[in-house]
Amino acid sequence: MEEHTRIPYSKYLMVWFALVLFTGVTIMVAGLQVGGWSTFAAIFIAAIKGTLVLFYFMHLRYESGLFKLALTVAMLTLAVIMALTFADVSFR
Amino acid sequence: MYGTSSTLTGTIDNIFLFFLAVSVFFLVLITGLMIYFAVKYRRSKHPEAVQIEGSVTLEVIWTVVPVILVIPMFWFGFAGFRALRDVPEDAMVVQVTGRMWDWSFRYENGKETDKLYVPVHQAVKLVLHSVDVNHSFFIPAFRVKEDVIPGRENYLWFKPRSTGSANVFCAEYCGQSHSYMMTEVVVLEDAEFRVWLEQEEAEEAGPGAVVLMDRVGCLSCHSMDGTYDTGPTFRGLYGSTRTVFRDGSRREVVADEEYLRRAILDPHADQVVDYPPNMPPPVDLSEEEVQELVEYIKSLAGEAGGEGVQ
Amino acid sequence: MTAVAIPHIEEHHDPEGSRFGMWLFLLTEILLFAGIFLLYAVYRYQFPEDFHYGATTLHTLVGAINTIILLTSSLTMVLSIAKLVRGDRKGAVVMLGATIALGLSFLVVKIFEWGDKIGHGLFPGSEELMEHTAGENMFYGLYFGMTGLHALHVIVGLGVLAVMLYRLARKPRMTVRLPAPGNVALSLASGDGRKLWDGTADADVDGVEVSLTYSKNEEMLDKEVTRLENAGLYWHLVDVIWIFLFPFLYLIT
Amino acid sequence: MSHDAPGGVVSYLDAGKGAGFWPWLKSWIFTVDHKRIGILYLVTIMSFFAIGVLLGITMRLELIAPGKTIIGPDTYNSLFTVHGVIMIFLFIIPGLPAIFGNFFLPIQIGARDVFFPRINLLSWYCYVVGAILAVVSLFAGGGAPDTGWTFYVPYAVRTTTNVTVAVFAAFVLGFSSILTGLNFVTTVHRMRTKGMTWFRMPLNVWSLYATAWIQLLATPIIAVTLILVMLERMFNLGLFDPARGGDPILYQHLFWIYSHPAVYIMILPAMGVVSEIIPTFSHKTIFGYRAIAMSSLAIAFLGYLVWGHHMFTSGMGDTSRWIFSLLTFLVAIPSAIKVFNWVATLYKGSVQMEPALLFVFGFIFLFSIGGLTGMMQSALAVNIHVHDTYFIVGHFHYVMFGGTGFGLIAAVLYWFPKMFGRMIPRKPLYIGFGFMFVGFNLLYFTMLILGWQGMPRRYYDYVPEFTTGHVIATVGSWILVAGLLIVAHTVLKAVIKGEPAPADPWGGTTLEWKIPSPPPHENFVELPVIEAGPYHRPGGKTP
Ligand code: HEA
Ligand code: HEA
Ligand code: HEC
Ligand code: CUA
Ligand SMILES: [Cu+2]
Repeated sequence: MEEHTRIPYSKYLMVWFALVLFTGVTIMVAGLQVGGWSTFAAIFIAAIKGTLVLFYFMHLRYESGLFKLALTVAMLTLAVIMALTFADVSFR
Repeated sequence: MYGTSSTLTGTIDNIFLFFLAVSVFFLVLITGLMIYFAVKYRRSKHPEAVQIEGSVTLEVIWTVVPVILVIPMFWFGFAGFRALRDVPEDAMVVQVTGRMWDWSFRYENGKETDKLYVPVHQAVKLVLHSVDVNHSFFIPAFRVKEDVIPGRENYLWFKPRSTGSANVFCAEYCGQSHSYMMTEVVVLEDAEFRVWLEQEEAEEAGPGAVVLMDRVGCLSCHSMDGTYDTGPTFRGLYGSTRTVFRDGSRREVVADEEYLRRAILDPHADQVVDYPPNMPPPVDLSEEEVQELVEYIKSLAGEAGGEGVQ
Repeated sequence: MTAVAIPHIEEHHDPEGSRFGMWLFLLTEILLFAGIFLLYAVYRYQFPEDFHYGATTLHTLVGAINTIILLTSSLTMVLSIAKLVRGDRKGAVVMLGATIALGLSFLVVKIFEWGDKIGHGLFPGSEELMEHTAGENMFYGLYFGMTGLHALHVIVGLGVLAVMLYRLARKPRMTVRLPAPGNVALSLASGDGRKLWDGTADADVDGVEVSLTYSKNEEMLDKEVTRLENAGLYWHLVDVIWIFLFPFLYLIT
Repeated sequence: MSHDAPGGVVSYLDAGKGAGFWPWLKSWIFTVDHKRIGILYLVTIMSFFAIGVLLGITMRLELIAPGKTIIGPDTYNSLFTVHGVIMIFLFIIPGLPAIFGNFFLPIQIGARDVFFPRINLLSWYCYVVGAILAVVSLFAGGGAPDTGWTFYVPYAVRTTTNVTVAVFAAFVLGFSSILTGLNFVTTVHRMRTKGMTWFRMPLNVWSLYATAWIQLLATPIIAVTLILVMLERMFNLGLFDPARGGDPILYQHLFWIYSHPAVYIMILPAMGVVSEIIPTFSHKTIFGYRAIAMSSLAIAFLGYLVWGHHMFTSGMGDTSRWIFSLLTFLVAIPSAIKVFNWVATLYKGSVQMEPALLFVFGFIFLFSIGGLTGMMQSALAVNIHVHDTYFIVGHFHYVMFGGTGFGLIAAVLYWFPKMFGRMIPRKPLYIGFGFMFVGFNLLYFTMLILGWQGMPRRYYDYVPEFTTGHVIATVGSWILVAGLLIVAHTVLKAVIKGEPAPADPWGGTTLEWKIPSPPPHENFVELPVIEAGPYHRPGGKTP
């Protein structure tokens, strides 16, 4: 089965541990009540966690550039939708 | 075609004509060349094609020229639009309410009508409200339109240039009688308008309740003569037995005074079978007015046994 | 005209290609949620205070537990694939079973959480909510809409995993029925013609049924791995979406 | 009748024949052959198209005079809704990609099938289920939906008609569209034959590839939007309910985030077809291959940035109105590039006016009118006046029907010999085109004028000023349909009675003309190896 990537179990465990850790961190940061930063921190941490899952659990790291490009295109689409909708909502 | 016009009618027509000219130019160019080539190089006359892969110069030209052309096109549209949105300071404000399916207008002095009367050469700002679904306030003669969205206050403005009258349409689909949701804008001389504004609604004849019903819009859905309409007719309603859904179950109730009151104040409490649940709750009806409506509906009783279930 | 059999489409096995297809599908799922995230962003922008308040009414602990459950299920999922890649079918089945169990517990927690809110009259269109502010109405509408849509994906994911579990756990088995009246002699030969076994059936039969159980060869297992990987990708995506839902609904204050 | 191709290869049409009715039927409805799936789509889509046309004609009949002519307002409102839903979701969005994309995309890149043949069949079943649901919504429960194809809230949440079912139908159809898109992207990436580099792909493939990306990236948004409408109706979610703080304009954003890119799902494949037909019938390589290929991607990308032009009067913020207007003007440029390149291809060609090319000429003319009126609508000042009037109705029939519709007919005429192994007689097609062209312009140009005069759309009844225009339009619709009937009759007759077609009746250069007509199962006996560009002809530069 040469086609399928083999990754040591230990790596998966480490990633899982990091995910749980970040979950704790994000709850703590939310508890700190740091105002506007808390939104930013929550999104930032969620993005790190999401990236970890995408890159390690979902093997994106080991896939060809095409996969990453496709994901980037989708993310860009999302950004465009948000930006242009807010061009309306925030200037009404 | 139009009985009157606004200060911006001409501006917008000119912008349109500019677009029309550009369009005709390109359409004729493209179609002309296409037909010319097809005839000139038809196979019987030109059996061997010359293989031409392309030309960078041409590609650049026909990319850059439209890009440049498009900028003034945008700009004209934008400039005209700014004029349509910048309301002059001295504009007279009229509150417009759209509901399924008619319009009503309220002036600064509290006067309410179902036709829009405005003085000539006076900027008018319309503030648009909806009590139910989306509508759109459209005066073709003035080239203005803005949607009327529940929960929002959109606006538009215009300044009539001559006296006369023109159609007002609802341009956003809003249900069964969308195409009948129209009225008129009447442009009067300034003095004439002022007299009109101070007048009591004398010209609207009929018993007070009928005027009231017309004003608050009941009559756009209910008839008084037994004909079928969006809502049940008022004729013979009082005292008859109605089949309604109450709290999701079907039951028979007698239309007494209490029932009528509830039907008006909380239209969805009793849902008459075979009618859509689209009766809007009343907008600022005073207690006396509700009583007046109920009394009037009572007075229409007994003339027929209700039109029954359609 | 004689019947002509349709030749079988040449099975091309291209794991990278099928993974790419799966990824494309996942992108559409991301954008599906993007639509509702867009609503969230706008309403949050319009009603920041109410969203703050709304978040405090949700139980952070319950949300955190569910987060850990899903994260762990992602781990077992990926371990299941890793085991299958190494040829350990049993280990893969165990891990997959664990993933499904964790997924189910996520749903159970979710049901209790919803039940609690509904018990307090906090659900879209409730009379209780009607008395609250517009922003709170939007918050709870989004809470139920987003977690509901997510739960739906969990359920679909569990379905897919269950199918995979069935495929992996069962012994592959093939049954053929052969009609043959009267006494029957059976013989079994291997693919290259070596005789393996001989026998006769008693007296009167109208046919025989032959069943084979076999273990999968390398190539078949390889295809199972591709399938399991794709199922796993879907499951992880459900996890990724929750990773964003959790802070958006429970934490951001 | 047999289509045995030379060398004893059996055509895809004949495989599985002769074993009785049920096996034959099964060999079709359970097929995973991309060509057969294309034919399945052809039959189903055309049937729904016929229904859509019938509804259109009924509307025109009603509108011939003010007041009630044949039907009441409720019926009329359902008619334009169902006409719109059928034409958009059941006809024009799946139309070209699902029929001709399925049939020719694998052949044109030298593949034996699409990457996921079974998913391909699944996508057809999604289409059928969606279509059945759409039909159910007409008759079940509260009556046919009456919201317009845009399902604007709050009306779509309030009305008692069958909106939920119709919306669910559109949702399922969206699935079908996503699956097709996913299949095409993967196929193009993984299954090009040896030597088929990106810039040796036929332009039709480029168009379908760009389309497939839009299908993937835009369709999920409409899916979630429709889910929300369903939740709103069933569980009173309240996210769009203004009484509870919801914002109906956000619904419009979500709807058009999909539905504007969707108009390019409709037109791009037709542009691909045009880019095939013009080189073939002028015996010439295409002018500006790369420019056309890249403009397809540019349209796909820019198409995502302009949805707000459908909402210029909605009460959207003034800032976003001008942003969207500016962006909309930009999206016209790649279309312009294509049109110029097509015309340039004819220059010094050897042009043979076959019916397919005639319809392409029709396409270019009508699409240009549609596109240019689109430009007028993107100008803010003009849009305010023409929005939601018959001007818009005129615009989109010009682009959708004059563009994609004529493109689709051209595709049928062009590829028919390949698909069915038969030729279509020319003469009736020329006559049919004449009728269609005249009828079309009478019908829809009049609508443009009516719209400018202020006739709002979705109107059951109208003020007497507009009567003349409506009469002309209705008469035009009869002429148009007469032309359509001539064309359809000719085509249908040719399925059975047409002369047998050679492998390459037109002198085409792309791969489908190098295999027998109709193609054998699995297309190629041996996969071809590509050494030149798709439109390369002797005398052209070496690739
Ligand atoms: C096939 C479908 C299709 C296509 C391709 C288009 C193409 C375009 N559309 Fe259209 N449109 C629709 C289908 C389509 N549209 C539909 C269905 C609606 C109504 C929906 C509803 O409300 O129900 C609509 C509505 C619509 C509106 C909203 C109107 C309103 O409701 O107020 C606008 C506004 O900007 C618009 C603009 C455009 C533009 C700028 C293009 C451009 O892409 C056109 C580009 C093409 C050209 C410009 C022509 C070719 C070029 C030349 C001839 C060269 C010369 C050109 C230049 C110098 C620039 N369209
Ligand atoms: C592809 C899309 C498409 C097509 C083809 C048509 C075709 C027709 N449309 Fe269309 N129409 C829409 C899409 C389309 N429509 C949409 C989206 C709306 C908006 C709905 C809404 O408001 O919600 C609309 C709305 C609409 C209205 C406005 C209703 C209103 O606002 O009140 C009217 C009014 O007359 C109308 C009329 C017609 C007529 C008479 C036809 C036809 O009947 C004309 C006759 C058709 C032909 C002659 C077909 C030509 C033949 C082919 C293309 C294929 C031939 C193939 C082979 C032979 C193999 N339509
Ligand atoms: C948009 C259309 C519409 C408007 C405007 C409207 N109604 Fe109705 N009305 C209905 C419909 C539909 C029903 C039947 C369904 C129901 O009970 O809600 C109804 C029911 C009623 C009933 C109960 C009738 C019966 O048969 O039992 C009364 C009384 C009534 N309306 C009074 C009024 C009054 C007074 C007004 C004006 C303030 C008004 N309506 C405005 C649509 C309307
Ligand atoms: Cu009100 Cu249409
Ligand atoms: Cu658009």
